[in-house]
Amino acid sequence: MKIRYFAWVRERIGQEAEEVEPPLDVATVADLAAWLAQRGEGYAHAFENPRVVRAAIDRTHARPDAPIAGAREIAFFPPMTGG
Amino acid sequence: MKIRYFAWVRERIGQEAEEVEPPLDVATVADLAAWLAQRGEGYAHAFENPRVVRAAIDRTHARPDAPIAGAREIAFFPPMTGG
Amino acid sequence: MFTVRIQREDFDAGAEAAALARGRTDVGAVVSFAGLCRADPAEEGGRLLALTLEHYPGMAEEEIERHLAQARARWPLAGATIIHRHGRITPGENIVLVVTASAHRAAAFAAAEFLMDWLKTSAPFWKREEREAGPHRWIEAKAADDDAAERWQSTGSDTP
Amino acid sequence: MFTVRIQREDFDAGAEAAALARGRTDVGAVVSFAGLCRADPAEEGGRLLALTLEHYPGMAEEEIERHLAQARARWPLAGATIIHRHGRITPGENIVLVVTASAHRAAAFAAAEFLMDWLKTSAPFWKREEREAGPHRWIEAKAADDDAAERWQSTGSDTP
Repeated sequence: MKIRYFAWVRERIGQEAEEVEPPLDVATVADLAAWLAQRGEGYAHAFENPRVVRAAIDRTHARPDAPIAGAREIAFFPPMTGG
Repeated sequence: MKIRYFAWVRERIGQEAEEVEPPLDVATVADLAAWLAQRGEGYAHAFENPRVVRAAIDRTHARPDAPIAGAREIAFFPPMTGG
Repeated sequence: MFTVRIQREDFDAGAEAAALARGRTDVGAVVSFAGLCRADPAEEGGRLLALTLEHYPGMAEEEIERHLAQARARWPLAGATIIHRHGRITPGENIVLVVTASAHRAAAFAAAEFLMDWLKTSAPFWKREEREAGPHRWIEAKAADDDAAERWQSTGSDTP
Repeated sequence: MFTVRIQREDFDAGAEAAALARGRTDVGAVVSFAGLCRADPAEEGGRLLALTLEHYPGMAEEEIERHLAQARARWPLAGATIIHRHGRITPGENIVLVVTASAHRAAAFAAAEFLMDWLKTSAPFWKREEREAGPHRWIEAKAADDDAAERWQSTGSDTP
Protein backbone atom coordinates (compact mmCIF):
# COMPACT_ATOMS: atom_id res chain seq x y z
CA MET A 1 0.00 0.00 0.00
CA LYS A 2 1.42 3.36 -1.02
CA ILE A 3 1.22 6.20 1.52
CA ARG A 4 1.67 9.82 0.40
CA TYR A 5 2.20 12.89 2.58
CA PHE A 6 1.64 16.55 1.76
CA ALA A 7 2.45 19.99 3.20
CA TRP A 8 3.50 19.98 6.87
CA VAL A 9 2.61 16.31 7.26
CA ARG A 10 5.22 15.60 4.57
CA GLU A 11 7.76 17.94 6.17
CA ARG A 12 7.38 16.42 9.63
CA ILE A 13 7.64 12.85 8.36
CA GLY A 14 10.51 13.80 6.08
CA GLN A 15 9.37 12.04 2.93
CA GLU A 16 6.76 12.37 0.21
CA ALA A 17 5.70 8.76 -0.10
CA GLU A 18 6.48 5.25 1.05
CA GLU A 19 5.27 1.66 0.69
CA VAL A 20 3.96 0.12 3.91
CA GLU A 21 2.37 -3.18 4.92
CA PRO A 22 0.33 -2.51 8.04
CA PRO A 23 -0.82 -5.50 10.14
CA LEU A 24 -4.28 -6.88 9.44
CA ASP A 25 -5.90 -5.28 12.50
CA VAL A 26 -5.23 -1.83 10.95
CA ALA A 27 -8.66 -1.58 9.34
CA THR A 28 -9.54 2.11 9.04
CA VAL A 29 -7.92 5.44 8.14
CA ALA A 30 -7.75 6.27 11.86
CA ASP A 31 -6.11 2.91 12.62
CA LEU A 32 -3.54 3.56 9.89
CA ALA A 33 -2.76 7.05 11.24
CA ALA A 34 -2.30 5.64 14.75
CA TRP A 35 -0.08 2.85 13.44
CA LEU A 36 2.04 5.29 11.41
CA ALA A 37 2.35 7.63 14.43
CA GLN A 38 4.34 4.93 16.22
CA ARG A 39 6.97 4.63 13.51
CA GLY A 40 9.19 7.45 14.80
CA GLU A 41 9.52 11.01 16.06
CA GLY A 42 8.57 12.68 12.76
CA TYR A 43 5.49 10.48 12.40
CA ALA A 44 4.47 11.15 16.03
CA HIS A 45 4.81 14.90 15.37
CA ALA A 46 2.78 14.71 12.15
CA PHE A 47 -0.06 12.83 13.83
CA GLU A 48 0.16 14.53 17.25
CA ASN A 49 -3.33 15.94 16.72
CA PRO A 50 -4.97 13.31 14.51
CA ARG A 51 -8.17 15.34 14.16
CA VAL A 52 -6.44 18.00 12.05
CA VAL A 53 -4.89 15.51 9.64
CA ARG A 54 -7.11 14.73 6.65
CA ALA A 55 -6.90 11.65 4.46
CA ALA A 56 -7.74 10.47 0.97
CA ILE A 57 -8.13 6.89 -0.23
CA ASP A 58 -7.31 6.42 -3.89
CA ARG A 59 -7.58 10.19 -4.46
CA THR A 60 -10.97 10.62 -2.78
CA HIS A 61 -11.45 12.32 0.59
CA ALA A 62 -11.97 9.74 3.32
CA ARG A 63 -13.21 10.00 6.89
CA PRO A 64 -11.28 8.50 9.82
CA ASP A 65 -13.64 5.53 10.03
CA ALA A 66 -13.32 4.66 6.31
CA PRO A 67 -12.04 1.10 5.76
CA ILE A 68 -8.69 0.87 3.99
CA ALA A 69 -9.05 -2.68 2.69
CA GLY A 70 -8.23 -2.82 -1.02
CA ALA A 71 -6.80 0.72 -1.14
CA ARG A 72 -3.83 1.24 -3.45
CA GLU A 73 -2.87 4.75 -2.33
CA ILE A 74 -3.67 6.54 0.92
CA ALA A 75 -2.66 10.17 1.49
CA PHE A 76 -2.41 12.23 4.68
CA PHE A 77 -2.38 16.04 4.65
CA PRO A 78 -3.46 19.16 6.56
CA PRO A 79 -6.80 20.87 5.87
CA MET A 80 -6.74 22.29 2.34
CA THR A 81 -5.83 25.95 1.78
CA GLY A 82 -6.09 26.31 -1.99
CA GLY A 83 -8.22 28.72 -3.96
CA MET B 1 -41.19 72.10 -16.95
CA LYS B 2 -39.51 69.68 -19.33
CA ILE B 3 -41.13 66.27 -19.79
CA ARG B 4 -39.18 63.39 -21.34
CA TYR B 5 -40.53 60.07 -22.58
CA PHE B 6 -38.68 56.79 -23.15
CA ALA B 7 -39.26 53.42 -24.87
CA TRP B 8 -42.93 52.62 -25.62
CA VAL B 9 -44.13 55.64 -23.67
CA ARG B 10 -42.13 57.76 -26.13
CA GLU B 11 -43.42 55.79 -29.13
CA ARG B 12 -47.07 56.07 -28.09
CA ILE B 13 -46.84 59.79 -27.39
CA GLY B 14 -44.83 60.34 -30.56
CA GLN B 15 -42.15 62.60 -29.18
CA GLU B 16 -39.07 62.42 -26.95
CA ALA B 17 -39.60 65.56 -24.92
CA GLU B 18 -41.74 68.64 -24.57
CA GLU B 19 -42.17 71.73 -22.42
CA VAL B 20 -45.46 71.86 -20.49
CA GLU B 21 -47.07 74.20 -17.96
CA PRO B 22 -49.58 72.14 -16.01
CA PRO B 23 -52.20 73.97 -13.89
CA LEU B 24 -51.39 74.56 -10.24
CA ASP B 25 -53.63 71.75 -8.95
CA VAL B 26 -51.33 69.23 -10.69
CA ALA B 27 -49.22 68.57 -7.59
CA THR B 28 -47.81 65.04 -7.85
CA VAL B 29 -46.32 62.68 -10.42
CA ALA B 30 -49.67 60.84 -10.56
CA ASP B 31 -51.52 64.14 -11.11
CA LEU B 32 -49.14 65.00 -13.93
CA ALA B 33 -49.62 61.60 -15.60
CA ALA B 34 -53.42 61.98 -15.38
CA TRP B 35 -53.21 65.51 -16.80
CA LEU B 36 -50.96 64.40 -19.65
CA ALA B 37 -53.27 61.44 -20.42
CA GLN B 38 -56.00 63.91 -21.43
CA ARG B 39 -53.88 65.67 -24.04
CA GLY B 40 -54.67 63.24 -26.87
CA GLU B 41 -54.96 59.70 -28.12
CA GLY B 42 -51.24 58.87 -27.93
CA TYR B 43 -51.02 60.20 -24.38
CA ALA B 44 -54.14 58.25 -23.35
CA HIS B 45 -52.58 55.10 -24.81
CA ALA B 46 -49.24 55.71 -23.04
CA PHE B 47 -50.92 56.20 -19.67
CA GLU B 48 -53.76 53.67 -20.13
CA ASN B 49 -52.37 51.64 -17.25
CA PRO B 50 -50.71 54.29 -15.08
CA ARG B 51 -49.38 51.71 -12.63
CA VAL B 52 -46.89 50.33 -15.17
CA VAL B 53 -45.48 53.74 -16.09
CA ARG B 54 -42.51 54.77 -13.97
CA ALA B 55 -41.28 58.30 -13.41
CA ALA B 56 -38.13 60.19 -12.52
CA ILE B 57 -37.89 63.73 -11.19
CA ASP B 58 -34.65 65.46 -12.10
CA ARG B 59 -33.06 62.09 -12.97
CA THR B 60 -34.04 60.34 -9.74
CA HIS B 61 -36.73 57.64 -9.54
CA ALA B 62 -39.95 59.09 -8.10
CA ARG B 63 -43.09 57.45 -6.74
CA PRO B 64 -46.57 58.47 -7.97
CA ASP B 65 -47.22 60.53 -4.84
CA ALA B 66 -43.96 62.50 -5.15
CA PRO B 67 -44.58 66.30 -5.38
CA ILE B 68 -43.47 67.88 -8.64
CA ALA B 69 -43.09 71.45 -7.36
CA GLY B 70 -39.71 72.87 -8.35
CA ALA B 71 -38.88 70.03 -10.73
CA ARG B 72 -37.00 71.00 -13.89
CA GLU B 73 -37.24 67.69 -15.73
CA ILE B 74 -39.75 64.87 -15.27
CA ALA B 75 -39.48 61.65 -17.23
CA PHE B 76 -42.00 58.86 -17.86
CA PHE B 77 -40.99 55.38 -19.00
CA PRO B 78 -41.80 51.65 -18.73
CA PRO B 79 -40.20 49.40 -16.10
CA MET B 80 -36.46 49.17 -16.81
CA THR B 81 -35.09 46.21 -18.77
CA GLY B 82 -31.37 46.93 -18.88
CA GLY B 83 -28.52 44.77 -17.68
CA MET C 1 -10.35 52.92 -9.21
CA PHE C 2 -14.11 53.22 -9.65
CA THR C 3 -15.52 53.78 -13.13
CA VAL C 4 -18.98 53.96 -14.68
CA ARG C 5 -19.30 54.21 -18.46
CA ILE C 6 -22.33 54.30 -20.73
CA GLN C 7 -21.22 53.79 -24.30
CA ARG C 8 -22.26 52.61 -27.74
CA GLU C 9 -18.94 50.84 -28.40
CA ASP C 10 -18.08 47.30 -27.36
CA PHE C 11 -15.79 46.71 -24.37
CA ASP C 12 -12.99 44.25 -23.56
CA ALA C 13 -14.18 42.51 -20.38
CA GLY C 14 -10.82 40.85 -19.74
CA ALA C 15 -8.83 44.06 -20.13
CA GLU C 16 -11.21 45.92 -17.79
CA ALA C 17 -10.92 43.21 -15.13
CA ALA C 18 -7.13 43.02 -15.42
CA ALA C 19 -6.85 46.80 -15.07
CA LEU C 20 -8.45 46.71 -11.61
CA ALA C 21 -5.72 44.52 -10.13
CA ARG C 22 -2.71 45.71 -12.14
CA GLY C 23 0.19 46.98 -10.06
CA ARG C 24 -1.60 46.32 -6.77
CA THR C 25 -0.96 43.74 -4.06
CA ASP C 26 -4.06 44.44 -1.95
CA VAL C 27 -6.52 42.80 -4.37
CA GLY C 28 -7.16 39.14 -3.65
CA ALA C 29 -10.36 38.68 -5.65
CA VAL C 30 -11.66 40.03 -8.94
CA VAL C 31 -15.20 39.10 -9.95
CA SER C 32 -16.36 39.94 -13.45
CA PHE C 33 -19.87 39.63 -14.84
CA ALA C 34 -20.46 40.03 -18.57
CA GLY C 35 -24.01 40.08 -19.86
CA LEU C 36 -24.38 39.13 -23.54
CA CYS C 37 -27.15 39.27 -26.11
CA ARG C 38 -28.65 35.78 -26.47
CA ALA C 39 -30.67 34.41 -29.37
CA ASP C 40 -32.76 31.52 -28.13
CA PRO C 41 -33.94 29.27 -30.97
CA ALA C 42 -37.55 29.08 -32.16
CA GLU C 43 -39.03 31.94 -30.16
CA GLU C 44 -42.22 33.69 -31.13
CA GLY C 45 -41.57 36.04 -34.03
CA GLY C 46 -38.63 33.98 -35.28
CA ARG C 47 -34.93 34.32 -34.67
CA LEU C 48 -33.70 37.39 -32.78
CA LEU C 49 -31.77 39.66 -35.14
CA ALA C 50 -30.78 42.33 -32.62
CA LEU C 51 -31.64 44.20 -29.47
CA THR C 52 -31.77 47.97 -29.45
CA LEU C 53 -31.04 49.48 -26.06
CA GLU C 54 -32.51 52.89 -25.37
CA HIS C 55 -31.32 54.76 -22.29
CA TYR C 56 -31.90 57.99 -20.39
CA PRO C 57 -28.61 59.86 -20.85
CA GLY C 58 -27.43 61.48 -17.67
CA MET C 59 -29.77 59.57 -15.40
CA ALA C 60 -28.26 56.22 -16.44
CA GLU C 61 -24.80 57.27 -15.23
CA GLU C 62 -26.17 58.91 -12.09
CA GLU C 63 -28.35 55.95 -11.13
CA ILE C 64 -25.47 53.50 -11.53
CA GLU C 65 -23.15 55.81 -9.59
CA ARG C 66 -25.72 55.84 -6.75
CA HIS C 67 -25.76 52.04 -6.59
CA LEU C 68 -21.99 51.91 -6.80
CA ALA C 69 -21.80 54.28 -3.81
CA GLN C 70 -24.16 51.96 -1.92
CA ALA C 71 -22.01 48.95 -2.79
CA ARG C 72 -18.87 50.76 -1.59
CA ALA C 73 -20.59 51.62 1.70
CA ARG C 74 -21.61 48.01 2.16
CA TRP C 75 -18.51 46.06 1.12
CA PRO C 76 -14.78 46.90 1.25
CA LEU C 77 -14.02 47.28 -2.45
CA ALA C 78 -10.61 48.09 -3.90
CA GLY C 79 -12.15 49.01 -7.25
CA ALA C 80 -15.10 48.51 -9.58
CA THR C 81 -15.87 49.07 -13.24
CA ILE C 82 -19.38 49.18 -14.67
CA ILE C 83 -19.98 49.54 -18.39
CA HIS C 84 -23.41 49.48 -20.04
CA ARG C 85 -23.80 49.67 -23.79
CA HIS C 86 -26.66 51.28 -25.68
CA GLY C 87 -27.72 51.18 -29.33
CA ARG C 88 -28.14 48.15 -31.57
CA ILE C 89 -26.55 44.94 -30.31
CA THR C 90 -26.61 41.60 -32.14
CA PRO C 91 -26.63 38.08 -30.63
CA GLY C 92 -23.30 37.11 -29.10
CA GLU C 93 -22.31 40.72 -28.43
CA ASN C 94 -21.61 42.22 -25.00
CA ILE C 95 -24.29 44.33 -23.31
CA VAL C 96 -23.11 44.99 -19.78
CA LEU C 97 -20.01 44.52 -17.63
CA VAL C 98 -19.64 44.67 -13.86
CA VAL C 99 -16.19 44.07 -12.35
CA THR C 100 -15.47 44.26 -8.64
CA ALA C 101 -12.13 43.93 -6.86
CA SER C 102 -11.64 43.34 -3.17
CA ALA C 103 -9.22 41.76 -0.72
CA HIS C 104 -11.60 38.85 -0.22
CA ARG C 105 -13.88 36.87 -2.50
CA ALA C 106 -17.12 37.15 -0.52
CA ALA C 107 -17.17 40.96 -0.85
CA ALA C 108 -16.28 40.88 -4.55
CA PHE C 109 -19.00 38.32 -5.34
CA ALA C 110 -21.68 40.01 -3.23
CA ALA C 111 -20.98 43.50 -4.63
CA ALA C 112 -21.02 42.25 -8.24
CA GLU C 113 -24.37 40.50 -7.74
CA PHE C 114 -25.81 43.50 -5.92
CA LEU C 115 -24.76 45.85 -8.73
CA MET C 116 -26.16 43.56 -11.45
CA ASP C 117 -29.47 43.06 -9.64
CA TRP C 118 -29.93 46.84 -9.33
CA LEU C 119 -28.79 47.51 -12.88
CA LYS C 120 -31.51 45.17 -14.13
CA THR C 121 -34.32 46.82 -12.19
CA SER C 122 -33.39 50.45 -11.78
CA ALA C 123 -30.88 51.65 -14.36
CA PRO C 124 -32.90 53.52 -17.03
CA PHE C 125 -32.33 51.22 -20.02
CA TRP C 126 -34.99 49.60 -22.19
CA LYS C 127 -34.50 46.73 -24.65
CA ARG C 128 -36.41 46.41 -27.89
CA GLU C 129 -36.30 43.17 -29.88
CA GLU C 130 -35.88 42.98 -33.62
CA ARG C 131 -36.94 39.57 -34.96
CA GLU C 132 -37.02 37.85 -38.33
CA ALA C 133 -40.81 37.90 -38.38
CA GLY C 134 -43.26 40.18 -36.64
CA PRO C 135 -43.02 43.75 -35.38
CA HIS C 136 -40.33 45.13 -33.10
CA ARG C 137 -41.28 44.51 -29.50
CA TRP C 138 -40.21 46.03 -26.19
CA ILE C 139 -39.01 43.44 -23.68
CA GLU C 140 -41.14 43.33 -20.56
CA ALA C 141 -39.60 43.62 -17.10
CA LYS C 142 -39.34 40.34 -15.22
CA ALA C 143 -40.77 39.88 -11.74
CA ALA C 144 -37.75 37.64 -11.02
CA ASP C 145 -35.46 40.63 -11.52
CA ASP C 146 -37.44 42.70 -9.03
CA ASP C 147 -37.21 39.85 -6.54
CA ALA C 148 -33.46 39.58 -7.09
CA ALA C 149 -33.00 43.29 -6.40
CA GLU C 150 -35.29 43.27 -3.38
CA ARG C 151 -33.33 40.54 -1.58
CA TRP C 152 -30.69 43.21 -0.87
CA GLN C 153 -33.15 45.40 1.02
CA SER C 154 -33.02 43.43 4.28
CA THR C 155 -30.34 45.04 6.37
CA GLY C 156 -29.64 41.96 8.50
CA SER C 157 -26.98 40.37 6.32
CA ASP C 158 -24.38 41.28 3.74
CA THR C 159 -25.33 38.37 1.52
CA PRO C 160 -28.85 37.57 0.39
CA MET D 1 -16.91 23.51 -23.08
CA PHE D 2 -15.84 22.36 -19.63
CA THR D 3 -12.18 22.49 -18.70
CA VAL D 4 -10.12 21.88 -15.55
CA ARG D 5 -6.41 22.68 -15.60
CA ILE D 6 -3.77 22.44 -12.88
CA GLN D 7 -0.66 24.25 -14.04
CA ARG D 8 2.45 26.08 -12.95
CA GLU D 9 2.15 28.77 -15.64
CA ASP D 10 0.12 31.95 -15.34
CA PHE D 11 -3.23 32.22 -17.13
CA ASP D 12 -5.06 34.97 -19.03
CA ALA D 13 -8.37 35.33 -17.18
CA GLY D 14 -9.91 37.56 -19.84
CA ALA D 15 -9.01 35.23 -22.70
CA GLU D 16 -10.39 32.22 -20.84
CA ALA D 17 -13.68 34.00 -20.13
CA ALA D 18 -14.00 35.25 -23.70
CA ALA D 19 -13.41 31.75 -25.05
CA LEU D 20 -16.49 30.38 -23.25
CA ALA D 21 -18.88 32.68 -25.12
CA ARG D 22 -17.09 32.97 -28.48
CA GLY D 23 -19.18 31.96 -31.47
CA ARG D 24 -22.22 31.12 -29.34
CA THR D 25 -25.57 32.85 -29.01
CA ASP D 26 -26.94 30.79 -26.12
CA VAL D 27 -24.71 32.38 -23.46
CA GLY D 28 -26.25 35.38 -21.72
CA ALA D 29 -23.99 35.54 -18.67
CA VAL D 30 -20.30 34.92 -18.05
CA VAL D 31 -19.06 35.15 -14.47
CA SER D 32 -15.33 35.10 -13.85
CA PHE D 33 -13.57 34.87 -10.51
CA ALA D 34 -9.81 35.43 -10.33
CA GLY D 35 -8.02 34.83 -7.04
CA LEU D 36 -4.72 36.69 -6.66
CA CYS D 37 -1.82 36.58 -4.24
CA ARG D 38 -2.16 39.50 -1.81
CA ALA D 39 0.56 41.09 0.32
CA ASP D 40 -1.06 42.85 3.24
CA PRO D 41 1.21 45.44 4.83
CA ALA D 42 2.87 44.98 8.22
CA GLU D 43 1.92 41.39 8.96
CA GLU D 44 3.79 39.23 11.44
CA GLY D 45 7.05 38.08 9.90
CA GLY D 46 7.27 41.10 7.63
CA ARG D 47 6.21 41.58 4.05
CA LEU D 48 5.03 38.53 2.09
CA LEU D 49 7.57 37.64 -0.59
CA ALA D 50 5.73 34.71 -2.13
CA LEU D 51 3.34 31.84 -1.64
CA THR D 52 4.33 28.33 -2.63
CA LEU D 53 1.37 26.14 -3.54
CA GLU D 54 1.82 22.42 -3.10
CA HIS D 55 -0.81 20.10 -4.57
CA TYR D 56 -1.70 16.44 -4.85
CA PRO D 57 -1.28 15.72 -8.57
CA GLY D 58 -4.07 13.63 -9.95
CA MET D 59 -6.38 14.09 -7.00
CA ALA D 60 -6.47 17.88 -7.53
CA GLU D 61 -7.89 17.48 -11.05
CA GLU D 62 -10.25 14.68 -10.02
CA GLU D 63 -11.59 16.55 -6.99
CA ILE D 64 -12.28 19.69 -9.03
CA GLU D 65 -13.88 17.60 -11.80
CA ARG D 66 -16.20 16.07 -9.17
CA HIS D 67 -17.33 19.50 -8.00
CA LEU D 68 -17.73 20.67 -11.57
CA ALA D 69 -20.00 17.67 -12.22
CA GLN D 70 -22.06 18.65 -9.17
CA ALA D 71 -22.32 22.23 -10.39
CA ARG D 72 -23.48 21.03 -13.83
CA ALA D 73 -26.13 18.84 -12.22
CA ARG D 74 -27.34 21.77 -10.16
CA TRP D 75 -27.33 24.67 -12.61
CA PRO D 76 -27.79 24.83 -16.39
CA LEU D 77 -24.26 25.75 -17.48
CA ALA D 78 -23.17 26.33 -21.07
CA GLY D 79 -19.51 26.05 -20.10
CA ALA D 80 -16.98 26.42 -17.31
CA THR D 81 -13.23 26.78 -16.99
CA ILE D 82 -11.32 26.17 -13.77
CA ILE D 83 -7.58 26.76 -13.56
CA HIS D 84 -5.52 26.41 -10.39
CA ARG D 85 -1.82 27.20 -10.35
CA HIS D 86 0.83 25.53 -8.22
CA GLY D 87 4.44 26.40 -7.44
CA ARG D 88 5.86 29.75 -6.31
CA ILE D 89 3.56 32.74 -6.78
CA THR D 90 4.45 36.33 -5.88
CA PRO D 91 2.11 39.13 -4.71
CA GLY D 92 -0.09 40.45 -7.50
CA GLU D 93 0.06 37.19 -9.47
CA ASN D 94 -2.92 35.00 -10.31
CA ILE D 95 -3.59 31.86 -8.26
CA VAL D 96 -6.96 30.53 -9.34
CA LEU D 97 -9.61 31.15 -12.00
CA VAL D 98 -13.22 30.01 -12.14
CA VAL D 99 -15.32 31.04 -15.14
CA THR D 100 -18.93 29.95 -15.63
CA ALA D 101 -21.21 30.61 -18.60
CA SER D 102 -24.97 30.21 -18.65
CA ALA D 103 -28.06 31.56 -20.33
CA HIS D 104 -28.94 33.48 -17.16
CA ARG D 105 -26.95 35.38 -14.57
CA ALA D 106 -28.29 33.69 -11.42
CA ALA D 107 -26.98 30.28 -12.51
CA ALA D 108 -23.60 31.66 -13.59
CA PHE D 109 -23.10 33.54 -10.31
CA ALA D 110 -24.27 30.65 -8.09
CA ALA D 111 -22.14 28.05 -9.89
CA ALA D 112 -19.01 30.25 -9.74
CA GLU D 113 -19.44 30.82 -6.00
CA PHE D 114 -20.18 27.15 -5.39
CA LEU D 115 -17.04 26.09 -7.27
CA MET D 116 -14.84 28.63 -5.45
CA ASP D 117 -16.20 27.68 -2.03
CA TRP D 118 -15.45 24.01 -2.67
CA LEU D 119 -12.05 24.72 -4.21
CA LYS D 120 -11.07 26.53 -1.02
CA THR D 121 -12.06 23.70 1.31
CA SER D 122 -11.66 20.48 -0.60
CA ALA D 123 -9.24 20.79 -3.53
CA PRO D 124 -5.93 19.32 -2.34
CA PHE D 125 -3.74 22.44 -2.40
CA TRP D 126 -1.69 23.87 0.45
CA LYS D 127 -0.16 27.34 0.66
CA ARG D 128 3.14 28.08 2.36
CA GLU D 129 4.15 31.67 3.05
CA GLU D 130 7.61 33.06 2.45
CA ARG D 131 8.14 36.31 4.38
CA GLU D 132 10.95 38.86 4.72
CA ALA D 133 11.58 37.80 8.31
CA GLY D 134 10.87 34.57 10.09
CA PRO D 135 10.55 30.98 8.91
CA HIS D 136 8.34 29.76 6.10
CA ARG D 137 4.88 29.01 7.44
CA TRP D 138 1.97 26.92 6.21
CA ILE D 139 -1.27 28.89 6.01
CA GLU D 140 -3.97 27.52 8.27
CA ALA D 141 -7.42 26.66 6.98
CA LYS D 142 -10.09 29.19 7.85
CA ALA D 143 -13.36 28.26 9.56
CA ALA D 144 -15.06 30.91 7.39
CA ASP D 145 -14.14 28.90 4.29
CA ASP D 146 -15.69 25.74 5.73
CA ASP D 147 -18.83 27.72 6.53
CA ALA D 148 -18.93 29.10 2.99
CA ALA D 149 -18.71 25.61 1.52
CA GLU D 150 -21.27 24.14 3.91
CA ARG D 151 -23.97 26.64 3.00
CA TRP D 152 -24.37 24.68 -0.27
CA GLN D 153 -25.26 21.49 1.56
CA SER D 154 -28.90 22.43 2.20
CA THR D 155 -30.87 21.04 -0.69
CA GLY D 156 -33.80 23.42 -0.31
CA SER D 157 -32.53 26.22 -2.52
CA ASP D 158 -30.18 26.78 -5.40
CA THR D 159 -28.70 29.88 -3.82
CA PRO D 160 -27.27 30.00 -0.32
